[in-house]
Amino acid sequence: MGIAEFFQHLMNGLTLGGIYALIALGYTMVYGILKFINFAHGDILMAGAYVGLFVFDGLRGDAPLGTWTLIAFFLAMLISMGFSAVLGMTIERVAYKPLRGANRLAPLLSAIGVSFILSNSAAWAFGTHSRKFNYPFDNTPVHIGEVVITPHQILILSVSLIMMIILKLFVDKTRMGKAMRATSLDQGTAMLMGINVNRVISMTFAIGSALAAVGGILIALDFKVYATMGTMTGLKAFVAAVVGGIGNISGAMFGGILLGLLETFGVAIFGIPTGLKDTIAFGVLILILLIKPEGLFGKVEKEKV
Amino acid sequence: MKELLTIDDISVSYGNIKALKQVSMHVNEGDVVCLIGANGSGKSTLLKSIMGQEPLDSGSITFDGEEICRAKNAGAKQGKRSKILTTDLIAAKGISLVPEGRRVFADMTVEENLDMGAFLVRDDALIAERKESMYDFFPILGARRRQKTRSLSGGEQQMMAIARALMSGPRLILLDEPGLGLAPLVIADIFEKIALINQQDKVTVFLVEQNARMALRASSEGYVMENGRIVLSDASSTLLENERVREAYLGE
Amino acid sequence: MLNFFLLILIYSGIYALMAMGQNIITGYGGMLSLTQAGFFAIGSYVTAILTTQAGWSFWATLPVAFLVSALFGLLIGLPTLRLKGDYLAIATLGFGEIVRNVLNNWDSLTNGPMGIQRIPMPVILGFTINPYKKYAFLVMVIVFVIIAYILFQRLARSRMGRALAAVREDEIAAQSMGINITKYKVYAFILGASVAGIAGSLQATFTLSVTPGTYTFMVSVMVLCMVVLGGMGNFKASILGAFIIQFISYFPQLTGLSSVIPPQFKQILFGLILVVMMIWRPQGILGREATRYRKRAVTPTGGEQ
Amino acid sequence: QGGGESASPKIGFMGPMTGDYANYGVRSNNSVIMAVEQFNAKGGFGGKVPVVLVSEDSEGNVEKGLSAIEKLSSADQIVGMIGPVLTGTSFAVGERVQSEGIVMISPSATHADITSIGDYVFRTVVSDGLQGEVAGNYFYSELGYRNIGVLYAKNDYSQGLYEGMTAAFEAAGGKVTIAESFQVGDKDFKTQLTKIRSANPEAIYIPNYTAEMAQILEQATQLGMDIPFLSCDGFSNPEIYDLAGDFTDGVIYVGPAKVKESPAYSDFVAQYEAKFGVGPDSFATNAYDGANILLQAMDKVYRETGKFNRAAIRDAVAATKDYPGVAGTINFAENGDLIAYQGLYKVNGTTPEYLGSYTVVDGVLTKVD
Amino acid sequence: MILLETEALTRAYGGVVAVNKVDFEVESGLITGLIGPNGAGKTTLFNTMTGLDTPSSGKVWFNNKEITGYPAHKICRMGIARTFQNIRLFKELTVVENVMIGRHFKTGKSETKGRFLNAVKSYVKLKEEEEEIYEKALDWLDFFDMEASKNELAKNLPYGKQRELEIARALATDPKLLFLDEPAAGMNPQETDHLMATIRKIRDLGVTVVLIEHDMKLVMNICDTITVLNYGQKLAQGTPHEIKKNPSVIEAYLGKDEA
Ligand SMILES: Nc1ncnc2c1ncn2[C@@H]1O[C@H](COP(=O)(O)OP(=O)(O)OP(=O)(O)O)[C@@H](O)[C@H]1O
Ligand SMILES: Nc1ncnc2c1ncn2[C@@H]1O[C@H](COP(=O)(O)OP(=O)(O)OP(=O)(O)O)[C@@H](O)[C@H]1O
Ligand SMILES: [Mg+2]
Ligand SMILES: [Mg+2]
Repeated sequence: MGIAEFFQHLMNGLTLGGIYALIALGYTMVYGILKFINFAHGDILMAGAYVGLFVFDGLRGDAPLGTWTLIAFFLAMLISMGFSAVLGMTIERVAYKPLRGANRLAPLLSAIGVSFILSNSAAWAFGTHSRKFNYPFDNTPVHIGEVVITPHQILILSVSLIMMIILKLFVDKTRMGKAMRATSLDQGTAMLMGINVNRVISMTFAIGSALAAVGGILIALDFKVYATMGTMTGLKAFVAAVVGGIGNISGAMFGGILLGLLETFGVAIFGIPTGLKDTIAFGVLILILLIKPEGLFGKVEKEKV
Repeated sequence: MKELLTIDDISVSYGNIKALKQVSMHVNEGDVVCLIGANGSGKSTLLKSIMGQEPLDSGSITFDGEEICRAKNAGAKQGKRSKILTTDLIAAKGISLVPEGRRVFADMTVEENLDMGAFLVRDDALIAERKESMYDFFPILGARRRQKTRSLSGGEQQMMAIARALMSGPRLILLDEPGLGLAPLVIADIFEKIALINQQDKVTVFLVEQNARMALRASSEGYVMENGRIVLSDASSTLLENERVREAYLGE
Repeated sequence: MLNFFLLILIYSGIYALMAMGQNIITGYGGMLSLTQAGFFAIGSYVTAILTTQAGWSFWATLPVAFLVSALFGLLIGLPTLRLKGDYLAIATLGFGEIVRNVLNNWDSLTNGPMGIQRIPMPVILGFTINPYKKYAFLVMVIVFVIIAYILFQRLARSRMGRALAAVREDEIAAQSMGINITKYKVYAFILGASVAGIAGSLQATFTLSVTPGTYTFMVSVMVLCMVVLGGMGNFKASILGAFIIQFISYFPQLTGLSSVIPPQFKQILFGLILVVMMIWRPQGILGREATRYRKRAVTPTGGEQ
Repeated sequence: QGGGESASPKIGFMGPMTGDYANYGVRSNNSVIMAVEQFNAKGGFGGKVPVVLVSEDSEGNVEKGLSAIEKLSSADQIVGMIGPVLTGTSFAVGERVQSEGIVMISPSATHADITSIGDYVFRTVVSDGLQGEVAGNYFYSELGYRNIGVLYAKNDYSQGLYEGMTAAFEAAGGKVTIAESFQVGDKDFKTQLTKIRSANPEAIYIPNYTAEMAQILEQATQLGMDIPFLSCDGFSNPEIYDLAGDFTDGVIYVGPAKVKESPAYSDFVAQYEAKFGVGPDSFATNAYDGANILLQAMDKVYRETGKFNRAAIRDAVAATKDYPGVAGTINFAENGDLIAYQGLYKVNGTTPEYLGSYTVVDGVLTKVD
Repeated sequence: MILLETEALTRAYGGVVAVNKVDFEVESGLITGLIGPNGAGKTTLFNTMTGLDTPSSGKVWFNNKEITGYPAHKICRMGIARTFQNIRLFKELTVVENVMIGRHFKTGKSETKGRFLNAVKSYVKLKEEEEEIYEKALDWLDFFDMEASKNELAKNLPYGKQRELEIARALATDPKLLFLDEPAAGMNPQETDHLMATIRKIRDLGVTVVLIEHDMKLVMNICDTITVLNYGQKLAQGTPHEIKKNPSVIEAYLGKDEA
């Protein structure tokens, strides 16, 4: 492998990883607090992308690329975030809240049900075809030597990085963040501390879903908008989040990037057929878990008896 | 003297087990009141009910003149809207509980646990000050402040649960067997501390304790519970002399 | 109409086998595994390959399918025992995806995405069990379900069941009671895997053709749904759950509704039923099995952590 | 149920209408719906008996495909069907219809062996065999490529085309120097493209579905690749121009041979777009022809016998002669395969330009018109 | 006879040395007390001896056999059973099921092999075996006067009863040596008295008992010998009488009142 090819793979892997990281961050938010796999997260992401697409196209009209498209994009993003936040909170109210005291798997099933409802409603309402989400900016690739990078790739990476930092600050430094951590550890005791657990959970869903919307829109620029867009990417992002360490924000980011790099380099370096790239990626992730059962960023805490 | 906490004729059940049967009692502001009783008599259930953690079948609980818990449909007839405060709102009224089984946030450090105890306090300087006084009182906690609570010894966790409950600066503190798992010296310290916060900080104390002798000595009023009912109540000093109490709870 | 009805019964039976296997892992052992589809696929492909390429009879392939999937159960069970909760779920999910990925790419053995066709029908004592005719096949499937049920039930009601319950409730206490937790977890995985392998064999001779596309992650999810919906820790419930899930998913076709409503509505309906069922009975329809040592729990919340 | 003889006879459609492949199933189903409505508007069989269409979702897998056919055959008692769309499902369903004696016309199952299942299995799409042969030979002899790269999906359709093309191309003397694959559902192909770029082929063959091809073209451009792209009938879906825009410029693809400026075709496209809001892809076009052939055959049998005998209908379908379909003239070979030529197109900006029709005779590429 | 012995047993967590070169001995047939301030390392010592924690260094001998680093289940099978400071019952199982799990590797008569094949073993035999286990479990419940609540879920028992159930479950493994970690915690004086009697009864059954306890009344009354830990190290060892008098124990642990 030439040096240029190496760096190209690196860049490809990083940006694919950036996409996983972007989704994983939202995933880990909800997952970290409620400890259940919100299967519908990918579908909220999809809903956010559709809303973003419609708003953006509506606002943009026929305007050429320029300041207006950027503003329109930004507005579309905000509206979509708001929409997704409300959607996420509503889903929580209706489908998960009644199951809070129940066994761990009941909300998982409910979430699977919600996922079916969302993705198929979208397919029914918006059709089964993919739609293009036009770039609001000039996405002409930049050449650095033989390595090519698009502005969008840089955007994805920087947004996920910024989101990670903001989230981390939020969870570590704010009262709401503290309340979230306490809620995730023990809801009953959190209430004893005066924490309004219902509100915390609603907030968590709102934030997680708004993040999903951001992810959905940014991904849509590259991957188009379609009803099942959240499923596979969402699942992989979730895997990444867990491998990073459940509920760990830096872990989610890192896990996402790692998965991207694995998918790229796993097959690029060893000359393994590209068809097996998932095998390599999942295989390495399993190995990582076996070596570090708490995830990459999880702390080893043996249970004290 | 003002009644801070009034428990009026409450019943609580788990499925078909009646854990509390028409319990009435009160705690006056500024007092230390203790509740003693055998295993399974319903003491913990009573404390949990005060915190709104167990729904009432009947009766109501009033704190500082305001009803905080009421049986679901009681009062509906009188046209009152059935308002039941959730645990977090009850905590916000100034009641804090040292729960049975400690219920520490195992994955948080000692320091973070104390911070959580002060969740309702918005004054950072005050929080810091309270933390320091907790570390003074429980030096071992100070030494372990950056350690995950999970890895503390049982007694250390118990100390932390007490410290955490004090962090919010409550008006009423409910202690469910605070001496559980503590070394004799530490228990003695804790009872001293209880007296101290009661006198200095004017915190009202409601104490559930197996060590009946110490509890009765530390308190001014005492209640005895058997099978979900209050069977005796009197000044603690009188109870200490009570024949039945001596036999059943003081192990004499 | 009858044929279609019988087909649903046959699929229900095949899935019931998988669900019982999942139940021993998840319902009894308390381990969230998401890989029944992987074992199902392994069983199917063993039968498909051996019958079409080596000319074996279906019956001869059965023990091989059993052993090979049991071996994979051991292979995935042993190392992943280090993992807890959702980390285990992710590792097993990854394993399932790897199986599918490998089947799809190992063209020389599995014929890749085309799959394997013309799998012979099972013959017993000169009588061909023709899957087109359904009756005989249904009887065969029922026999398998009954055998599996009896064996599992006896395991569950003996010390093995209790040991698994102990492992599920508290591993540390279980160890201190002299229970080799590793051994029992691996047993659970091997049992769960091998019965899924048998289900795979049956599936292959029933559909007479196998393609990798059948063994998706969704199959594992559906099997999990059957177990949770029926009731964890209850084999009757798994069988019931398998029937219910199959009937729900074929309900629109059974009633002729499917030709009236848009195709997505079928899936939306499924999702809705899942959500409603979970809210209605989070502990599953039958709940955990009542034994002579334990009356059916009457706790109003049905909570079980 | 009333059986096939009395009342309104039923025909079935089966294809993936939910899940990853939903788009292809839904579009083909649309065509069949349209064909049936038009047929009934004209009065139906013998001018008096309308036909009823029952569409079932195969979800793109064998298990659900089999339950769908069971439902269609046992509950609805269909006399013929259009579909399935995907090759994998078609194998299993084909065996089943063959045993039931239900005629099946697939609009899109391209695997060479499908029609060898039996005499009830037909298709209105050319087999991979032919398409691949035309493609391989055309790339070698007309375009003059000697080494090309391939990026295909690990699904039956894409891999079938890749294998067919490679066989022909290498038989002619060329070499596929690099073949990379990806999994269905993947959206990022940069790894594969980067590998292909490093192998430096003269052109890249991308036999895929629309959405993936749009991604590939866009990402190739992002990677600064300016190697020519070659494609397959999947490219004849006009949606590609919405999704990939200018990136389609210069792509050469093998598609159905189009009767030039056929008014029937443009009518069909216009009606389809008006009715469903999206355009038909080539599979949908094939499905439309397939449905009409089936209906015509049933009509013929009904007019002759007053009944809908399945065997008779099969014979009538097999006897189709020079049927003027919207995708061109349709004849079935002995085995049920479509006898057809392949068209070649070159995209100019976002408009395909017709290069002519080809077939392969004794291994030699022959231009038909 | 020395039943169990440790040699310079040490367990360090990073900087914290929870157990520091402890030589601990258990005489067969006696009740040994283990006391010390909170955080002294008592529970950790139990854990390292029962295989739930691995010692950093040092050795453990049981019945003249070195068992250092053995897995917990193996140690249990050799005849050491224990209870936990933070009660660890199988909460969602019934009381009798909890005790039956204690019989996991024993039937009423003998150790059984080939458990995995139970499913295909004779139905009658399986039934018999279950019956034996059940009866034996009931015996132990009877020992604690708990037969009436045999069908309750363990988590619904009052705290004190849970402690007793834990002991019953441990005894069901037929141990030679029983470790009790604060068995009287959460019991009132009367209940503690009752517990004392029970522990003596257990000793009389031939089971050697080691207990950690902060209730000095219990410790001083029933222990034949006491070991005191402080900051992970052995501070003193002796009869209750000696320990009560020991000034360093008074200073570190007992306080003036108790002494
Ligand atoms: N979650 C529950 N479900 C069912 N029964 C319960 C539950 N919690 C407590 N009980 C029962 O309610 C009664 C009162 O229990 P509670 O815990 O209040 O007693 P207590 O006086 O605090 O006892 P202890 O001194 O052991 O802590 C007991 O009989 C107990 O078995
Ligand atoms: N994983 C760990 N990391 C750091 N320190 C630990 C860890 N586990 C235990 N410790 C420390 O080791 C010391 C001994 O704990 P242990 O539980 O053995 O005390 P103990 O004597 O049983 O106390 P108690 O009477 O309170 O139960 C404690 O100070 C505890 O904080
Ligand atoms: Mg209590
Ligand atoms: Mg301890």
